[in-house]
Amino acid sequence: MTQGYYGRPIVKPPAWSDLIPTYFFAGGLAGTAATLAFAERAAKNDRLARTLILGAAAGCAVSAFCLIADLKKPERFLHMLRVVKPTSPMSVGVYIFSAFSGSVFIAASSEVTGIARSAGRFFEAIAGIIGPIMSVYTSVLVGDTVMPAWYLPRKTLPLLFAATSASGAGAWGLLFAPARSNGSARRLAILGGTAMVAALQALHRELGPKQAEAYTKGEAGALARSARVLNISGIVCATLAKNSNALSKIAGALLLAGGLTERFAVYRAGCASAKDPKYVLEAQKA
Amino acid sequence: MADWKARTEGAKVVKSICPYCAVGCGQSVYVKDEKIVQIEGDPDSPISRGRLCPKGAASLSLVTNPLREYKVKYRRPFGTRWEELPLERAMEMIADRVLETRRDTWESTDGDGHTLNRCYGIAHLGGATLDNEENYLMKKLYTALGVVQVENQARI
Amino acid sequence: MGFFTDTTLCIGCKACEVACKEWNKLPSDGYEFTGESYDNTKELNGNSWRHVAFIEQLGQERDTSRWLMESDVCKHCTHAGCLDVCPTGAIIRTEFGTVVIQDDICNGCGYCVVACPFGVIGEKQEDHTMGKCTLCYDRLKVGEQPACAKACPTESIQFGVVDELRERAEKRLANVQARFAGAQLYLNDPNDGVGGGGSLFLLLDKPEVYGLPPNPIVPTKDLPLRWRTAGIAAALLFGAVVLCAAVRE
Amino acid sequence: MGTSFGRGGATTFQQDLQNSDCILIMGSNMAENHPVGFQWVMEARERGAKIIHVDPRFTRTSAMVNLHVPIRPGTDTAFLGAIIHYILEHDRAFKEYVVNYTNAPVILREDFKDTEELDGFFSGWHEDQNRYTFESWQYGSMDGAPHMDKTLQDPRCVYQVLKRHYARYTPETAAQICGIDAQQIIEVAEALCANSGRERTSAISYSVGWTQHTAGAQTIRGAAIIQLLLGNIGRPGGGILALRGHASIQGSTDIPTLFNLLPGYIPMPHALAHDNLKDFIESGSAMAGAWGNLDRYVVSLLKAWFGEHATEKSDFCFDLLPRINGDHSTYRSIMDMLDGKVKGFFCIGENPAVGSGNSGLHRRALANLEWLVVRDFNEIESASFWYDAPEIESGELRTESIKTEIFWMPAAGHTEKDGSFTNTQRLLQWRDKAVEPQDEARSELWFYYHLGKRIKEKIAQQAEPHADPIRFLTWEYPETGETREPSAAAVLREINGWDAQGKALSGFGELKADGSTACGCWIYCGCYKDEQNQTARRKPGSEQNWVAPEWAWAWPANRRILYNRASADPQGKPWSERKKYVWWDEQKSEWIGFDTPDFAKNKRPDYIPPNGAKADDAIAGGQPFIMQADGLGWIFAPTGLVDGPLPVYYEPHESPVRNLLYSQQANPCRRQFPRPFNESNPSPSELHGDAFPFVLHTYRLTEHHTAGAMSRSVPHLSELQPEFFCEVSPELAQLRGLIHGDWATIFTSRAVIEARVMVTGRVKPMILQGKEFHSVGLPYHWGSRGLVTGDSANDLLQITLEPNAHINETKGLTCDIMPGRRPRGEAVPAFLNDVRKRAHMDVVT
Repeated sequence: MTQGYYGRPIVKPPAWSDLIPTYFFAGGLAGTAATLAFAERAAKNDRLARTLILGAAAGCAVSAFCLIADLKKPERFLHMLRVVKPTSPMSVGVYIFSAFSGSVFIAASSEVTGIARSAGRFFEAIAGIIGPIMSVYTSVLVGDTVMPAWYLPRKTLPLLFAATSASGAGAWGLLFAPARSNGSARRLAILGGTAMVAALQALHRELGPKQAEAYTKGEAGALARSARVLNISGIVCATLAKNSNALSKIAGALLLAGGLTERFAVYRAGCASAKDPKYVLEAQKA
Repeated sequence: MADWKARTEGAKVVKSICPYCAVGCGQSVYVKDEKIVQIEGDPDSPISRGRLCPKGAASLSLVTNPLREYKVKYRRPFGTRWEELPLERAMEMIADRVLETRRDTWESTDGDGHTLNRCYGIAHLGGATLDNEENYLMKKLYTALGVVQVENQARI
Repeated sequence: MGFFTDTTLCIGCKACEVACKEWNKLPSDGYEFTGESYDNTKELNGNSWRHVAFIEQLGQERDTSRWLMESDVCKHCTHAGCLDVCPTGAIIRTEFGTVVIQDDICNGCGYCVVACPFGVIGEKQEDHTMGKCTLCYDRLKVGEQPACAKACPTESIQFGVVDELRERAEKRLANVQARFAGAQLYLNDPNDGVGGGGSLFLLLDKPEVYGLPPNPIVPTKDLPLRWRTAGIAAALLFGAVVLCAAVRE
Repeated sequence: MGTSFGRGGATTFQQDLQNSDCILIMGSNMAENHPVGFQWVMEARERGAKIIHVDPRFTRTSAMVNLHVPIRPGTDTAFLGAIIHYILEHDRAFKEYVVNYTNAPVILREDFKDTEELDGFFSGWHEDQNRYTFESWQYGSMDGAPHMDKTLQDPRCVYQVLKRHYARYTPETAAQICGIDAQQIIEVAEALCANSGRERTSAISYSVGWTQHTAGAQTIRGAAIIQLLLGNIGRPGGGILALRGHASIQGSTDIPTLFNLLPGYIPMPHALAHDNLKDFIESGSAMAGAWGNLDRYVVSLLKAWFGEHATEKSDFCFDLLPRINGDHSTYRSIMDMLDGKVKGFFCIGENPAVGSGNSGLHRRALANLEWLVVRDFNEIESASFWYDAPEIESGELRTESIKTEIFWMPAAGHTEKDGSFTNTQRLLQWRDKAVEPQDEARSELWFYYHLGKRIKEKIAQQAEPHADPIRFLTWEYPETGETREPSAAAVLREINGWDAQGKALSGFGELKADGSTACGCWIYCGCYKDEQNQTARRKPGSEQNWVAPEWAWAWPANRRILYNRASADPQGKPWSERKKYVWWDEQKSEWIGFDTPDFAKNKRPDYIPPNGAKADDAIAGGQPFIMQADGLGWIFAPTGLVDGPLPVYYEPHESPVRNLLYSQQANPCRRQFPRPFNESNPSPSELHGDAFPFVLHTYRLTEHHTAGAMSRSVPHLSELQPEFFCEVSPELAQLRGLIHGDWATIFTSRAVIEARVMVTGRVKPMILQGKEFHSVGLPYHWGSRGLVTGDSANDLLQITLEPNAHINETKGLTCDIMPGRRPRGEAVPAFLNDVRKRAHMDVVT
């Protein structure tokens, strides 16, 4: 029997395009990449730091494009800056993103041009500190909706977002830095990838079997399964990749793909939990 | 929402009656710059008390509907397309057709010599959304022409 | 100000839908036959701000057979998710206590769409901003009632001051309970998950039968908690990065 | 209603339904088709009145009422008969009302024979001519008062005849005919009885669910008999409300564009009966009652039309009027078009190519004209048939071979012209022009006025045979504006009429037969009283009592409840305080109350007409039905109907079952047009009577308007009901393999169409005479043009007419249905040939 009103959604799935999960991925990667860049700079590993700060810049560029292009009225992007709304994670996020990406761009420009190096380093440090917030705030953004698959995993969703970001940043290092200097990236990739797999399991537990179906069934489920294969393969490769440029690159590519796929899986799970009214009804059972 | 002001503000209100069913709901027609900007229920009407059904509520869309046409169209016998025809010319041609058919199909008496005095070759079918005054002129003109097959929606 | 929609009086004529579209100049939302009783509007969205739901409950016993009809609309929640999350300030609470999207400020980010526990908001075809019932804010400004309430032939849609409507709704419920099985009020409780609606409903069956959430909760209710857990996750992430950088093999 | 009470209009007004204690809605889907009027039913319901809906379908009306009874389409007469049976059997009539205000005590002639005696026929039947002669139905004595037995005991009095006539209409028998439980009939009957009498009143409202049947007029008569027996006519909360579907459909019968009437229900002169004005008036006027003054109405009408030429010497130009000599209804005209006798056709705001029964036949008729004028907002199907009719698609008609010359002309909308509509409660309401029509769009008033002017000019210039009626016709109306629009107010003033000095008349009482007054429609006389357009009066309803007499103007004489003298007892006192309306004030010596009394204002309740009194003077003070010659409500109708003085149940023309009550299957007087493309599906007792096993009925939806010209062009309405669908029960769906949301093909021997399938529990199978039967419901709004398109349900229908009103039977015919889409193109005629062959109808005669 169909539930609710002719099986029609009770809440509306996002009217967003795939630019938004892409943004979640790119923004998350950028955030953690900046933090690792900052840490590596402190550890005097300039080679890796350079790769990572440029990675953060690339992530920010993709993010900015995604954010603006997805607006139904892109020319009105600046309307976001009319107000500061603490109740709106998107409003807060716009300022986080602005501060973060501004810092990243200054740091990256300085890195590339060699101009104003100390200022560059200063903003790299700022970006490195904001980075984790940049990586995780999107979990608040999606959590603050009525999509049961996003709303309900209050504890585990931020962890999943953090793990995916860590894996992504590490993977970026694996992919674009030489094996001899990518050690911390490799460790972060392995840690992040493993955490991602674990966090998803925890998220399923937090949701319970009925709500977890949003993540395990349908397109979201298929994406999640692919992500899992990619991630585990990536972790294995990364573990074996010590000092191997080729394996590093393969591991990086696998984990990047795995992280992106994971983001889409989460996104689709949110949509699925809106489209079928059973999730809302289950969640709101008296 | 650049303009928060109701577009009926300052409009002229013309009192009307809904053209759909026979409940006879009162309508207020809001006119600005010779254009109708809104039609809604007339709260003064003791029958409808300002309310309207979906059709009545759509009356503005009815009189401005996207399929509405404002020029005479003419299809000649055996023609395969519509042609343009000025209104005055159309009126002239219709008057000629009426008189010609009237001459051709006039019946003075029936077979037994009873008076008929009529034109049998013309018939009329009218909708029931026509005004009393219109029905009156129609019936008057047709009767003078001898046309008896004057009918309307009521029969249908 | 708000609505009290009394479904015991609704004849399913859809005058509210049409009156709303005529006044607000909303386009038609496609010509698609759904087969879902007489409902071809399907849902509230950016182009349809009133939606009449039809539920056929026709068993073998003719006596218990009924055909429920309900005109749905934006709830103008006391705690409005859409308003909370709107990043541009396009969504405001007006002097009438209603929740309105200003279409010249809205940039179409769509966050309000996913923050509404009732699935009310959608994209407006005409200008790609987000749209929903304004409770005819422009009409209220000149002392007119909303177009839907004015048109409703049977006073199923009543417009007024929310507190008075609440009282009226309670009275009405007491009056019809004996006549209509399953009669219940919806969104009349200021202590519910959205702080009570600016639109109240008298329903004849469970809310979900009409496609309404049984226990709607404004998503921002958990916001502080979410920021806290996100903060912890961010700290962990920072720690992990530092750890990975610190460990030298 | 004209026959039963004297006037062909609703006896009450919509707002008064709020005072009803019980409302029976039957043959009408009021909530869907008159939603705003339905508010008054809801008011009554909320005040505790019992609301009953008797209708084949479970509609939005049924959803709102206390009791829904789903009868088989076309069996209303049997259902109402069972209620009459119940009232008589249990002696529940309102005796004091019945004895004094109805013709129940009248003693009938010895040679009158009822259907009880002649198995379904009354006396006077002529088998060879398929018609009745009416002598034996007349009252026993018409010299002076008819013979009466006020004890109602005489076996030949109407009451006793009625009792015998309805003896066989037991709830049990009717239940078998209608496909319901006897208990349901008893519940309805009991509700009506319990809510009638001195203290309480019940109302009945109906619509085309009654009229579009071969027993249409007799069904309404059934309701009239119930309301007279229960004493509900002329009283607040009582009455019979005919719900009309179009803004001015009442107006278009009052000022008729109907072949058999002149304005104000004056009959058209008949070739065989009316040689001159004197003949005409003598045969048409009654000794007593308002029709006693027919001469005044006719002469004033002729004065209005022929002005100075209408003199006593010229017999007031009576001879210039054309004569009818049979049926000239629109269906007859269609047949004459097909036969080439009618050559020119005006189709004005009407869409027969979709809206008329057997629309395919109408389209073929249009394709056989010499010229056609279509006036509408949009290019409707009746204007586009020559290139997009289904018959073009099937190859049966070819554009290049259609000779019809077509003038399509843009019409002005209701906001673009002044004028009045007469609504369902006889209320004339004026509309003011809001804006000028665009471009070449013009009002019909403009069109006919200027057409008339041109024709007059042409005739003045050239010798024209039979020119006098046109030459003499008064045709002077003030013109305004650039378009030279004639003044609608001036036309309304002519309808109202004027006296010898040219002053507007105040009421039809002022009309004269000597040619000193002119009046275009006597029943509308008074609508321009005191030179004021009374129809434009707009005193807000909130500032008046519920009758709102100062809002617009109702005919006759601004009366809102007709025959309201009956709201008082014979002595002139209200029957009860609760139901007082109009009563005799002894001190003022006049009738007073909430409404204009429908009675001579100063006629005492105990007035007895002197010998030789005429017209209204011949009506006694205790006789409320002032239009009838006897002043009484007619339970038995001695004249006025061609198919019987009492209602008789016959099966619809096409039916799945045999008539249980009489061996006569269908109304013997119904008018048939057997010809190709108008074949009848066989019915039981005929061979292969089960070839079309399902009952078909057509209807309307709230979201659309009739043939769709005024709704399929409107986006906000089209989206609400975008596609043509058929409603079937889950049982029929299973039987025929129909899938919800998919397509079905529906066919009769005339046509085949397709529709989306709506399987719904709102439709239930019927048990008739122990067997299960199914129905297929079709809303008929779609056609080939508009924002949303679809096949036309009316294509399926057949033309067979009710004999009194010449209205087509559109509900309760038979059909068949199968899953999937219909054949297309040339496969259509082949398919239909096959269908007819299978039904053994291959020989068309």
